[in-house]
Amino acid sequence: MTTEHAAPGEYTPAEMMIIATARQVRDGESTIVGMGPPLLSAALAKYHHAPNMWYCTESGPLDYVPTSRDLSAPLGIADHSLTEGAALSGDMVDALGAFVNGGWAQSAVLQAAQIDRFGNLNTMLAGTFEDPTRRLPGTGGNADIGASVQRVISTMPLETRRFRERADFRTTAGYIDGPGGRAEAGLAPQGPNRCATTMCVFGFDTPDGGLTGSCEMVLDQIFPGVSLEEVQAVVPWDLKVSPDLGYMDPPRTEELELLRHLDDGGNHLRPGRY
Amino acid sequence: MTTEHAAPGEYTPAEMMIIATARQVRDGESTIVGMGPPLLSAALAKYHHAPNMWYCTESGPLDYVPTSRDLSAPLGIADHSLTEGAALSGDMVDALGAFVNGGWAQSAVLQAAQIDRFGNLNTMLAGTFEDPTRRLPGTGGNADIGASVQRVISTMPLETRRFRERADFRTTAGYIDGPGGRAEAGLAPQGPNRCATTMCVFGFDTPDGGLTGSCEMVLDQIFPGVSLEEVQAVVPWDLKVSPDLGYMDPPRTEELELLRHLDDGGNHLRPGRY
Amino acid sequence: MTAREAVERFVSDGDTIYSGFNIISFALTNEIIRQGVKGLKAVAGSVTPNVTIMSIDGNVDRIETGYLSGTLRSKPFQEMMRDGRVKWNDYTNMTITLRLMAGGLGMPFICANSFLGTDYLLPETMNHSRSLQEDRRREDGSVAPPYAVINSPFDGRKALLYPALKPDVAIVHCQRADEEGNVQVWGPQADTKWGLWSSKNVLVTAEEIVPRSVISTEPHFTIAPGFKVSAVIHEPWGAHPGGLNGYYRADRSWYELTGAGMTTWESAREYLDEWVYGTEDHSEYISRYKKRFGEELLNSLRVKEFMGPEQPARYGWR
Amino acid sequence: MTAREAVERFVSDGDTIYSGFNIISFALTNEIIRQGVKGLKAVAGSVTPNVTIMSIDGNVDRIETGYLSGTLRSKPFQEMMRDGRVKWNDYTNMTITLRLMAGGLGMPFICANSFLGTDYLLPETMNHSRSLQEDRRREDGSVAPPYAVINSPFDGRKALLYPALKPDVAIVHCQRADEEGNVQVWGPQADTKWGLWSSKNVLVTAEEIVPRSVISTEPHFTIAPGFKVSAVIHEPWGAHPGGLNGYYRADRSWYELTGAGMTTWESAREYLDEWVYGTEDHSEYISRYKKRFGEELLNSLRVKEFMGPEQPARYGWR
Repeated sequence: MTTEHAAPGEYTPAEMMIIATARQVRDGESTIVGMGPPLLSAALAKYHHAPNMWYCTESGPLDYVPTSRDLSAPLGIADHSLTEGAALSGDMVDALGAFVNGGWAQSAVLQAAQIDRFGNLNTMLAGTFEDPTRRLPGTGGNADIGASVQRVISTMPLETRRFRERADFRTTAGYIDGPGGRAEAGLAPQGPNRCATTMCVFGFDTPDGGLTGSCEMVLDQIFPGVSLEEVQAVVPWDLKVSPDLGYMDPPRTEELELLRHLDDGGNHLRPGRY
Repeated sequence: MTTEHAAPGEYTPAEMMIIATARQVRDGESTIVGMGPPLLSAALAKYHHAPNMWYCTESGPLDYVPTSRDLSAPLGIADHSLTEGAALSGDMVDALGAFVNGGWAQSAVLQAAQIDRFGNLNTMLAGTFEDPTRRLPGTGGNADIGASVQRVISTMPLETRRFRERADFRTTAGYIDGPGGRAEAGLAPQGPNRCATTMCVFGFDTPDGGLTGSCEMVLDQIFPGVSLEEVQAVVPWDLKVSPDLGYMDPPRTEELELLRHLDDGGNHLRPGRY
Repeated sequence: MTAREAVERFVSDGDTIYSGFNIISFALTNEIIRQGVKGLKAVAGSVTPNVTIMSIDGNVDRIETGYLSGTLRSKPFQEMMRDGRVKWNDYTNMTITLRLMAGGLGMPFICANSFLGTDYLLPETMNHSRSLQEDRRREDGSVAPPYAVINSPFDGRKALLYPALKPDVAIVHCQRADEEGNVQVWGPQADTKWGLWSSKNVLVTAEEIVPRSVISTEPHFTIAPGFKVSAVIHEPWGAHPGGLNGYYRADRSWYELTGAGMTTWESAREYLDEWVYGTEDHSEYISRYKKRFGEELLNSLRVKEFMGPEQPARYGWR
Repeated sequence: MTAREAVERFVSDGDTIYSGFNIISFALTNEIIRQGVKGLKAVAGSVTPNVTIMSIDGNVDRIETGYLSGTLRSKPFQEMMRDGRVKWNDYTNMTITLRLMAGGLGMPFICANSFLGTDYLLPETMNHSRSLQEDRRREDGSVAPPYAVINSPFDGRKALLYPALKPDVAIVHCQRADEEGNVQVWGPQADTKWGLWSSKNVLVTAEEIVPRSVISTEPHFTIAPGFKVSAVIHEPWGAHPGGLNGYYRADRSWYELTGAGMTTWESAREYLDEWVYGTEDHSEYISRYKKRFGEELLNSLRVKEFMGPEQPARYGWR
């Protein structure tokens, strides 16, 4: 494996976010992949280091294995190319019901508009319910997935409007109000696991699968050229920092090339989008 | 259409029962067909006078349209030949769930071990629950079907052990204890509609779809060579008789020939079985 | 039957209409707009731009969905969602699909964990001022909740119930159907099957009408049998500008070329006037496309590479 | 993996086992008997003669099903059902299938009207002396009901709930699978799909092992994906004496020829000794068949006429 890395300025923060998200995807895992950057991140992971991850989307295709002649990531979760090489072509009951809610999705890659201190996601609205500053598309499958999947990887740019002490609206259960929150709500204890952004990757303080620990987001890895203070300046609460805080490697040249190929001229990463 | 009829002694009571059952099946209706004599009766109806009935069974095949070169009735509700010419090959959720429980089966043909005054069926046991004289196979799909289908045709030999004032065990809801019984139980008012036997055909006193009337079984048609008294001697309660009591035509020659062909040497009507 | 006859006969003001997440009949969408049907409630796992289009003139004024897919780029639609001209309650992709399944299976409600621990369970969410409270009003005047938590009678644990959905009418485009109305679909199916089974009337546009024997030799592709289907209309390109697996790709330039994105009231108006009210039917719509943008552009959408079975499964029983 | 290894690894005493209404793996059934697994609970829409066979030596001693299909001709089985050596609660074809579906979908329970107005709702039926009360005992010592009526929180009407079923292990025979465990089935499917999705471990015997590309070019036939499947074993004639759509018909003379009908204790013993304990594995079982009855009789079961697609559906997206 080459270890040639891209130099600063040769990639965008959005590209680093996708690459950092892809790096959270493990080979051999069955993964439910959400709309937007997750489709691209998971495709990158599959081609780059996780050829045996089971790439599944909620409209029904399970285990998408694209042929290499058409290296572009699916545009949506019902993109017809998802049937390419798939092991199973079913419907939403199969994908979100049997696969996700039935407990067979080992991980998930999701985007959201907001995340909060305890990993709750928001894809519903900004502002208040009666007077939203912006109505968002809604939860899609995020709420379904967050309720059932034990290793949720979320991805979004690191921005103060997105990182909230409490999400404006909790669309998708993280650890809710902290330890014991999920159990009290009637959910299995383990919730979100990682959040990859444009500046860093967060983990969660859940040493025991959500049963103990503060269940708060914890800064885990910082990207090249980003300082701890810069991250802390964005996050509006007293951010926990991992005692093993690390620095993430910049994109490898091959990751970056592959990503750009998969994005096929900006399908996902149109300038100004992230 | 030929009107040539078989003479007395040229057919068995069991054959007459199958033919009488088939005559209750209407062209153009979507019908759920149960194990045993119903499979044969419905096949006879489809070939004889109801080419456009939708012949469906609970294991998943909907709208079985057999090719004429292999004129034998399916042996079981999951007989692989049911896929022959079918419009849809699905599973039990499709057949009993969507088709039957969803309200799209206009009629049903069912066998049972017992029927009672109010049309409740029993396929569970003879005797009492704690000390059965005979354990029967259970309800299969009968209870599912009886709860949802608005025109249930049952079929069984006319015998005192089968016709009970109250079924030994009510596996399948008819009109339960009489008028209003179904509504009180939480079911739609219309329940069983016909019962075809070896001696006669019964209807039900439900002038208004189960909302009014006594909801009792009513003798409707008697078979050739059978007297009213003979029927009354078998039925252990004070049997209502239709003011329009009729006599059913004997089997037409073509019905009988077709039936024997479909039964393929006694698949269903082995001597001594009914 | 033509699309016009089907909509005249089977779509009424105030109906609940299922138009899915995938394989959308734009042919029927446009006909509903042409006929000026009003006050529809749109339900689907995700609603798509055809629902935005139907909202501009009030064909659709209520929505129950999990996701507004590609609809929010429309300022008019955003405006109507905010000021209450369009009313809505939110669910999820799965829970709407399960609600349709429950409707299709004759169940009153169905379980799903999806909203446990979220703000969807707050009373102010369930009954916000633009929500569908009126649709949930019971005979005694009280308002049924959009979902409800109970304790399981089996293990006492919390269970979240969602009520069944039974639309009045479903519209869908499919790859092929026969004269009896047997509908076949392949590719990602999302909520389609249960959208069709749960609806009282099912209106289908089909890319191809095929003999029954084509259906019967691949009966596993049938998602709705003939007795479940009210009308089948032969409508080539019936999903355009959406795509159809095995036939054509989505027309991604369409929304910008024509204003179908409804981004402003003006562009929405222009689009509707030219492409919907300005065409008699889908066949004229496609003719106009060819005239305006050239047949080549349309043909460039056609699928050129196919995937057929490597070792076809064969049925056999004798 | 061999059937022996799969049963050793994935089937334990006391497990709940799904073996379906249709496409039964007699190969795995026989291996379970050979290994003397005890105290299994069999669940399926309908249980079939393979469950009778597994009941004789106590491999199966509990049953939850809708129908005893072809099993009651066995006097030993009848006797054990009566004297409590086999315990049981009855459901229906649909409600067991829906309970498996609920298990597969992660729901605690599911609705169905089926038992409204019947004697199944009598307390003496639910908890009769040979019923599975012990399996339903809660931590606090009380016994959960096998199904329960509640009032709907939406419209107040009666709703009958059935608890989810989540078997420990499922056994099934299929037409074809690949090395990754993707399982394909066609023909009447009854409860199979949800039997597989609801079970923790899925053991599959396959008539053919095919390359992934065969699976991927007809992905609509896959009823369980590889990550859901614990073991796939290549086992030609693995459904014998049952049939397999597209491969062979059921062997209707088998039960009388060999005593597999278990009509008496003696014939049951003889059958087990010769055909199960007396064979090492399914391959030896088939060899013995050929020796005893001739290869021609076996071959006469093979399907000779096939139904292939008249106009094969083709996927395509570019």
